[in-house]
Amino acid sequence: MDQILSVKEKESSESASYRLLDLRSDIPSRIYWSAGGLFFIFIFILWLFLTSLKIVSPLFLPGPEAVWDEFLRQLHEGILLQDASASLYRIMLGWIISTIIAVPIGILMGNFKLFEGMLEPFIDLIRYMPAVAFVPLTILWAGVGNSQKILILFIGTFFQEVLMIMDNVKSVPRELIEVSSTFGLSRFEILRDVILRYAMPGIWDTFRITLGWAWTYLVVAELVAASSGLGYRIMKAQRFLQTESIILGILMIGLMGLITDMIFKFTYRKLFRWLDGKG
Amino acid sequence: MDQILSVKEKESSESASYRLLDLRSDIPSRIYWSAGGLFFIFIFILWLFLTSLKIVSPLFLPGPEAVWDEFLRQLHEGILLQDASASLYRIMLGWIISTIIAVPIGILMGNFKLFEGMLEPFIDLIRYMPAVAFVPLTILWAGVGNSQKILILFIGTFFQEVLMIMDNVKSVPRELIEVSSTFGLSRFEILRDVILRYAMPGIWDTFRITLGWAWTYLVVAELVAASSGLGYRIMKAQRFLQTESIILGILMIGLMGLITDMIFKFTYRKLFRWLDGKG
Amino acid sequence: APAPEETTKVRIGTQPWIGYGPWWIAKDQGLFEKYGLEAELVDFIEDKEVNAAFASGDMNAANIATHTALKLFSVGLDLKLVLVEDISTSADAILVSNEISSIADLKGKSVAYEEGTTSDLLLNYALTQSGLSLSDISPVPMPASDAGTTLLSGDVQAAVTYEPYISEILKNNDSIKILYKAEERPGLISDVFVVSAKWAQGNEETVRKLLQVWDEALQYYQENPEDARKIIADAVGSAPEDLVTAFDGVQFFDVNENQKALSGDFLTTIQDVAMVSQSIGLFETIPDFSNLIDASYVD
Amino acid sequence: MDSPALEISQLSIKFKSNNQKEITAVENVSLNINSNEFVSIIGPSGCGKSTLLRAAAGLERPQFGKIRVDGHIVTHPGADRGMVFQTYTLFPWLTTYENILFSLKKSPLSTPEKEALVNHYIQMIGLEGFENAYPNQLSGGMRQRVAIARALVYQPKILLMDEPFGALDAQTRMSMQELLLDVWDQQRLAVLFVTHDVEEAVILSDRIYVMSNRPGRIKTMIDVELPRPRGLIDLESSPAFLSYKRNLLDLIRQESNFYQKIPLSEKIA
Amino acid sequence: MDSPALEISQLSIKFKSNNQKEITAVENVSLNINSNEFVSIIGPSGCGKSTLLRAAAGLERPQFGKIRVDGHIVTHPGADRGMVFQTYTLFPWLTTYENILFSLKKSPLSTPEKEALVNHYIQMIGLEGFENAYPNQLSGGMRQRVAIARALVYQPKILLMDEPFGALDAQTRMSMQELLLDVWDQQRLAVLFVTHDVEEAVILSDRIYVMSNRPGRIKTMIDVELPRPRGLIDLESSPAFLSYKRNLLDLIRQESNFYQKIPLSEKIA
Ligand SMILES: Nc1ncnc2c1ncn2[C@@H]1O[C@H](COP(=O)(O)OP(=O)(O)OP(=O)(O)O)[C@@H](O)[C@H]1O
Ligand SMILES: Nc1ncnc2c1ncn2[C@@H]1O[C@H](COP(=O)(O)OP(=O)(O)OP(=O)(O)O)[C@@H](O)[C@H]1O
Ligand SMILES: [Mg+2]
Ligand SMILES: [Mg+2]
Repeated sequence: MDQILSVKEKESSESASYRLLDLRSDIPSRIYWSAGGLFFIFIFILWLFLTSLKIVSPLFLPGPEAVWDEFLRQLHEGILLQDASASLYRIMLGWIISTIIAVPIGILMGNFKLFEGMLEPFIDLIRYMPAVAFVPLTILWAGVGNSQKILILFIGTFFQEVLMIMDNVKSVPRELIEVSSTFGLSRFEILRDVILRYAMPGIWDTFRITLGWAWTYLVVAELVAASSGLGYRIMKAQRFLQTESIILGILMIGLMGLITDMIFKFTYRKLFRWLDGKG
Repeated sequence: MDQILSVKEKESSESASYRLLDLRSDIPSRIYWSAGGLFFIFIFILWLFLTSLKIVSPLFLPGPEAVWDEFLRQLHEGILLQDASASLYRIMLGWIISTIIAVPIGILMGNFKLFEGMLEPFIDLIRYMPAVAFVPLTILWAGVGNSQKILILFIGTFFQEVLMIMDNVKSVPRELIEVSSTFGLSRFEILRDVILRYAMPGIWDTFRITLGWAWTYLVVAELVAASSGLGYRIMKAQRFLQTESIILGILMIGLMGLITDMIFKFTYRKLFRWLDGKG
Repeated sequence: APAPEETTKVRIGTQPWIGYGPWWIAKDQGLFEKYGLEAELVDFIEDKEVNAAFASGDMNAANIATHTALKLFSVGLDLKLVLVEDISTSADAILVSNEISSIADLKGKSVAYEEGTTSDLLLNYALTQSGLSLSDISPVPMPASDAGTTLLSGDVQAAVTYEPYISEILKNNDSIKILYKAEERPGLISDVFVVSAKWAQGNEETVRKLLQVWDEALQYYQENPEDARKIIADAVGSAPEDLVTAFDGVQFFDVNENQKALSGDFLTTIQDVAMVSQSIGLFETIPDFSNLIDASYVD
Repeated sequence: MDSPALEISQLSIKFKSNNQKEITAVENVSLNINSNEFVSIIGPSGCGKSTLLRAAAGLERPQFGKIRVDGHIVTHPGADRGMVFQTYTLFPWLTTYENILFSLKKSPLSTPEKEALVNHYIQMIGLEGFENAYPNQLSGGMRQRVAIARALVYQPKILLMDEPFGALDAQTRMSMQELLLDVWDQQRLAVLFVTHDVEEAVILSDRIYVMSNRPGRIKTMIDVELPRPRGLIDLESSPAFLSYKRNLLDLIRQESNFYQKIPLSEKIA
Repeated sequence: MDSPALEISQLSIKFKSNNQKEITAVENVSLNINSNEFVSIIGPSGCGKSTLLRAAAGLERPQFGKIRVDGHIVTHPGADRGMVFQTYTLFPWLTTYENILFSLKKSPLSTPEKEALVNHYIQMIGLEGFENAYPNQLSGGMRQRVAIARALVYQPKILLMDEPFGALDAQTRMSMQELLLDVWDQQRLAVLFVTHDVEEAVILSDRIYVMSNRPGRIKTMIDVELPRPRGLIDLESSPAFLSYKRNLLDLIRQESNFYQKIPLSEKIA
């Protein structure tokens, strides 16, 4: 007994080091999360170090305290909240419109080879076109109001989204469709009750990813005739070389993107409990 | 016999219509490809119609013939080739540098939870940040030479690429790793000879997709201090209000993106014949 | 002016340029309302965006540089130049690092500037005056907003840009100085107020009122310089003390001065601008500008 | 009603493979099944068993020949034929209860009737207490039971089963066989059952068709004349059972026997 | 050399499930295997058979107890133990030949020796002509043969096999069993064989451990005293064989028998 216990102890202490370095092995979530935290702290200290020792001029990279002051200022003046909400509104609207159109088309393309053959080559060509280049054209087409900004966000997300939803729909196993047809279901019923239900988690993930991309197009969208918005604030700061305001804006966009991302991840777990059989 | 033949005929004629409208059914590749061709022709005719009947002013949307003339002019003057090759060079360099760094980091993150935990939250935050907003900062950091353009392309692709490569690496079935370890292979050998080999097709696909994204960042990259390049040409045309040159530039970028995409798709089929067992 | 019963809506495209400052004064002081106008000042960041917006018909009027007006006219846009707003004296300039002392020194140096803009004009004009051309320097095209930054980072030896960037750059670094200013050819860099011809037809009264607003705002500027400059600085997103040199670098034109200019001086200026514009490739042949200018509103 | 429940005549099915070569999966197969008859098909892997069953379900279109159910030519899948697939085909987002209810979507029954029916079958497959479990929470055997209940609940006349017990362990398999025989007996179903397990075929069937390697044809037909009801454990040591089994094994071994004894070389031993 | 080839003592293995509950997969299992002994483990699905085998291979770390190979405690996978997995584990980018050669990577043999060895095994598993085929071009049975050759070619002392024939059809399965017995006999291997097929266990083994439902413990051990070599077809009708089989089936049925006969309600019949 004594001997066995000692083996057990040896094993468990050894297993701790083993685990960290082993291919694909799980590590305690404590370590997992603190690694992430430590990395953020590391980056922060590096930033502090580079700026406070004047290794980099503040014009090139302002220190964290300058960005923090700018944050407080914008927060205090109410600009920050106003910008964030204006941007969020545009992002959501652009993304929702893109989604409303992309979902049915993606479903058609995923289910019917005819539509896939018809639209895929065209979308393949278009999706590499740069949204920035469309800015003057969108002004000509949609004026300078919110609709122009939303059009840019639409161009930035729609084409990728359609292709991704097509792939989601294609991932439904053929057998599930076949078994439904043996119950006498019509094509429409199969589409609604089987294909869409099965593809939903994948589509939800596509929503998360495309909404994230929409954030990266925000600055381009708010290039023109905006008077608020995080992207607008960045453009404006560029004019006056207010690097701390640029950095703040970039951080804010990253953060907003991360938050919307996390909301989708969270609802995913709530909505699709059946995926890991947790009921 | 007579009766059976007639049944056969009935079936086959019926099956043609059946196929086009049936969920997920394959259609003859002839129909598949011509649907795509017809759609392009449809778009072209729509374009011709809108412009030649002056429903849309040429300043908003120039006709195909104007774009074609512009194409011939730029081709004749040698600008087009020069632009395309300058852009291609930048895209390739930016993408290659991004790839060289993304591949090892993605592999580390995919294999070791420790690295995943350390880097993923950080990358998640950064990847939603807009590349355009980094333009002034990149000038300060990298000057105005090609390195600045490449830095922008890098920022646009790197973070997404790392996460995708991580996922590719994670897709290797645990059993393949385990079986290799029973042959007495070291961790490094398993990484090189099993994990990478298995993940290679996925990684190749990631290459294709990220290179495509690099094209969408071209205009942003060539915003500053470029004197050639498709993105530069578009920016310049925007200032001079030459819509036909803008459209030509956008089309060229779309086309170049499509071509690089197709090259990767083609080499994929050649490199990974084992995937569909064609030897 | 008599208080009107109903208001007319006008959309005016502007950029954060102090030369367009009187419009913000008008906004701040309620001058538009006074004349029964409901004006919306739509703020753009780059020329090309104002151009596109004006071309699309989304703007009834726009504040643009003279050469831009020529360019828009040359591509067939139906617009009327109704007012010269300001000319730049030192608000557009070529900035250099200390070791360069003359335009001739630019030979072989890299120069950052935005193509197709006032900077392009100024640079070309300056080079031509010294017997040089673009091929003698190494051009580094980029948005005017980035040109100064680039000079600061040491990647170029010269940058052509305008206010408020000039002030920002000079404030940040004393190894940089002004080499050449727009006043060397007065009017070369100037701004005008254009209206859509289609819209103006039937809205003649509104155009006239707009010019009266401009005049009155300008008067306010002259009478309350402190206050007026603060309004403008706020609008362009800067602090008044940062813009002192900028304000000194522009010379505004009121309606009276326009009466003279639009029927004399400015016509020759336009020809000069057109020539330099042509040399930078803005258009291939110089069009007939007789239909562009409509001096009837300043009479 | 003289026509058989399911009648397959001169059926041939070809596929195009990746490299455009034609593969004949099923060639000139004819067979009949009467109602309340239990018929099995055995044959080596890849011989076309699944393809044949899928054609009967209306999921593959024959190049030649025809399939009749109660005298009517089959062109589409229909609720007169229930199918249990080789792989798990439960809807992962539905619970046990909902999965079974799902197949009653097109049934004219009232809601309470449907509910009673579903509950009856849940009881029969022994999954009371698992009504609200999702497929991911069930073991392989449990999932296959739900799939069978789902195919039975809408009362098809013909049940098509494609190696339904292939992935189950021995004991679960035996219970499933008993369950199936009881249902078949009580509902007077016509069953077409695909398996590659010789013993299973003998235990369950009235008739066994042996298919040959590709192209899949019918090689032999054997009538199993063992008395019913068959007690599974007692059956296995009965001489009649053993002779059927041996007979079938022999037939099957002719089809494919790759292994030749080779002495290991000196170097290795 | 007195210590057994493989010695498992008081082994317990627990897992954390998704919702952080502990699952005991293997509890207090002890068993020994001598070289040239063929030992099988049977038990219901999910009882921990694979987990036990993986622990023996060094792929799972036990919470308690120890595993010894030739007297040395096992901590990592090693080339002294070959493993054939339940699922296909061929490297899809390597041909038959390359797959088998792959497992010789760490072998001290010269290249010509390796080649001879690989060719020998290819011949033995009857895959001459398929040397350059990729796994995707092989049938399930062929793939499993390659996997076995790959586990044998580097001459491990112990062969761990996790339901290797589970997915094969009857005839391929029989050939594989013959192949395995021959190799085992010639190479004097210690084999630990997991199956849920009672018949297979009796045919192959010297000794059979029956595992109980979760938590997986050893319920019974049965010595199979049938003479070797065992002719597979003749064996199956021998009374001794049948009595072993029946005995095991009885043991297994005690473990799980979900099915209770229920008469169908009036409404349905
Ligand atoms: N959709 C298809 N396209 C091309 N070939 C197919 C298709 N379906 C089946 N085949 C081929 O037809 C043949 C018969 O396949 P089938 O699935 O009917 O065999 P099976 O007897 O059910 O085999 P198993 O016992 O492994 O399930 C195989 O060679 C298979 O590769
Ligand atoms: N990595 C793991 N994490 C959590 N639980 C696991 C893990 N591996 C196995 N289990 C659980 O341990 C139990 C035993 O699993 P194991 O795979 O050993 O069963 P088995 O006897 O091989 O079953 P089968 O016959 O189906 O292959 C099961 O309940 C399984 O869910
Ligand atoms: Mg099958
Ligand atoms: Mg197992």
